[in-house]
Amino acid sequence: MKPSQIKKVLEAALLATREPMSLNDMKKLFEETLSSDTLRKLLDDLRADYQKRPVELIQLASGWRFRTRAEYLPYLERLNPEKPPKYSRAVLETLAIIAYRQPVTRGDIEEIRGVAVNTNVIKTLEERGWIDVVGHRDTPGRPALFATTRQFLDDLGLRSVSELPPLEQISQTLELNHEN
Amino acid sequence: MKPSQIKKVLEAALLATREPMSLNDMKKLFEETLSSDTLRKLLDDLRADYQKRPVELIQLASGWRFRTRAEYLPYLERLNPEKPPKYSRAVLETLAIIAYRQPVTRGDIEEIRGVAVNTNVIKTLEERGWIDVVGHRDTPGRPALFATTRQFLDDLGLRSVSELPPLEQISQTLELNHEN
Amino acid sequence: MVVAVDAPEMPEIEVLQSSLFEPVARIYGEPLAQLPQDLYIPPDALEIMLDAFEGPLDLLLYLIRKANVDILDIPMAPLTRQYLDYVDAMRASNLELAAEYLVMAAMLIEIKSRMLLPRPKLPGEEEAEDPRAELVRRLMEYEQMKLAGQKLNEMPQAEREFYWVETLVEKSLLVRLPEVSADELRDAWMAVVRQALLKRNHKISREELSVREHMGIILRQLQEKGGFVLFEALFDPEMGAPALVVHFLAMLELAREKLIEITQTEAFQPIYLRVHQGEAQPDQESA
Repeated sequence: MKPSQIKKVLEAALLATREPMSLNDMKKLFEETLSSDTLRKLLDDLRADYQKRPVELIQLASGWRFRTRAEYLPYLERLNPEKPPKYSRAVLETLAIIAYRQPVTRGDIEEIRGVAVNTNVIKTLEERGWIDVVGHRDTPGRPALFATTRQFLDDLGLRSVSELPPLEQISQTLELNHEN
Repeated sequence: MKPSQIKKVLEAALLATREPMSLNDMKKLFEETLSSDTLRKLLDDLRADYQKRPVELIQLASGWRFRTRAEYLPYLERLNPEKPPKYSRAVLETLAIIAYRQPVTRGDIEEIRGVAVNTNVIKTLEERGWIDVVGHRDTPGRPALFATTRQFLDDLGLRSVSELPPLEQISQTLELNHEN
Repeated sequence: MVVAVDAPEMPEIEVLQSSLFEPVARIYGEPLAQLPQDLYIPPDALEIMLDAFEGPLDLLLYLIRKANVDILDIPMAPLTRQYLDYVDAMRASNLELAAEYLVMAAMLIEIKSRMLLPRPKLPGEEEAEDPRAELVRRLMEYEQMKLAGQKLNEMPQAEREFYWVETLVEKSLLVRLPEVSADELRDAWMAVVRQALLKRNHKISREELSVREHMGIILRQLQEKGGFVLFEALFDPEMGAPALVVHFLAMLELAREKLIEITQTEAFQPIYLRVHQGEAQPDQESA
């Protein structure tokens, strides 16, 4: 059997398999005895052949398998859309405080919310690229000052923070309600 | 989105799907609205692209899907020594009657075969997902009417019942191989 | 049970009738995978044979096809005789015989008797119907379905002759980030305000949003450039007059809050700004 033919058999088997295929599984496909080295060489070839295709040949712990490239997942996602994850109330409120009152320190946030701010909350927002440290307040401990980033504006489709929904009236109404 | 890119998304989706994909499913992949004609054209292209590959894109009753080409069966078979169950003549004849004469009642099947239909025969076909009850005949006892399913067509690589092999013209005298 | 009437005008059927009582030994030695050629069959072979037929129609078809006779002109007498011989043999061996076999036997006898009688020509009818017609129709339909079943079985089947392609979709590769809308942000803010108002009489003062934003922008600019930055370099004339004013206000606010230092060596000299360095401790930012 010619190597090109062996490769095609491997390709067919790897495309159809529902479990990763070990080299031993692959050897079972052929009557003739193939060495692991030969197989590995052909698998490398095959992987290279698929360089520009929407699936890639990958090696997992238990063997080889074709996998849909990550860049196509957003399309496939549309077939069975999962509910998008939600940020916790703590994250949303912290983000709101930073957005509306920037620049603020962690202490400011804690004071407004009335509870301690979990480090993870800040980290989540920093990793998302929505807030960063823009300076330090000149008070004991020199606490970091957080502000929202350009990416935050881009992701929310805003040109500037001033385009955030206005609060003034709402706050006033709330205050009035409170006073009544 | 460029047609070449749309085709790649289709390719990724069709390679990954667990069920045949309908044109409607495919449309869901894209944000922009694609016409069925555009999709069909791209699917034809895609099928042609795979001309020399060990898998082929085929159109089935419920949509499109890739499958391994028949010539690779001898190799792939070696991986799965457990073959799917061989059906008895009773099962095959019952299936044929349902496929070619659908919808039929159990009484119809018994009439054609000249024997009572064992419940297991019907159950076997139902469990395989190849037949189901599509209604009841308006006669005493309101017997269930059986028909073949989409999955039956899909599993046999057919687009519709009309693609079933044509019924044999029954010869008036049949030359049997007599061993004299 | 029934006296079979021979039909001498159908010599071809004699093949069927021959060797009705062959010695047991010969047949017994034959492999049972093959359908028996003869009518006398040992009981255990008979049982296997009965299993091999899917019913009376199948058995009849077998007898007809084996004799190679015209299905449209079945010689009823020898066929009925043969069929009954089978059925008798089965009953003699006390095999469980499906009722359908006996029903068919009765039907065959009936057809045969009717064929012996003259068929009266009714006025208006071209020809009386052949008593065999219904049987022939059923035999042909059954045979058609029997062959169709075989054909279906020969068709390529999923997981038998071919396999579906199914590449791995690892959804975890898709990083799904929560989405937040500006409105959600406002709602969150309102919740904060409501909470604050309930807890203590915390006054949420009005904020000039743009000033706050520009405070952040200035701080970021200063940090990116590091060290002292020329006052003019922080202003982009393209911002437009209102933004420039707000920008300047933000700068003053930053100075007031001691977040930045504004220095000028002497009047009319360039003004420099930098992030406030703190009093005692060294600045960790501009390393």
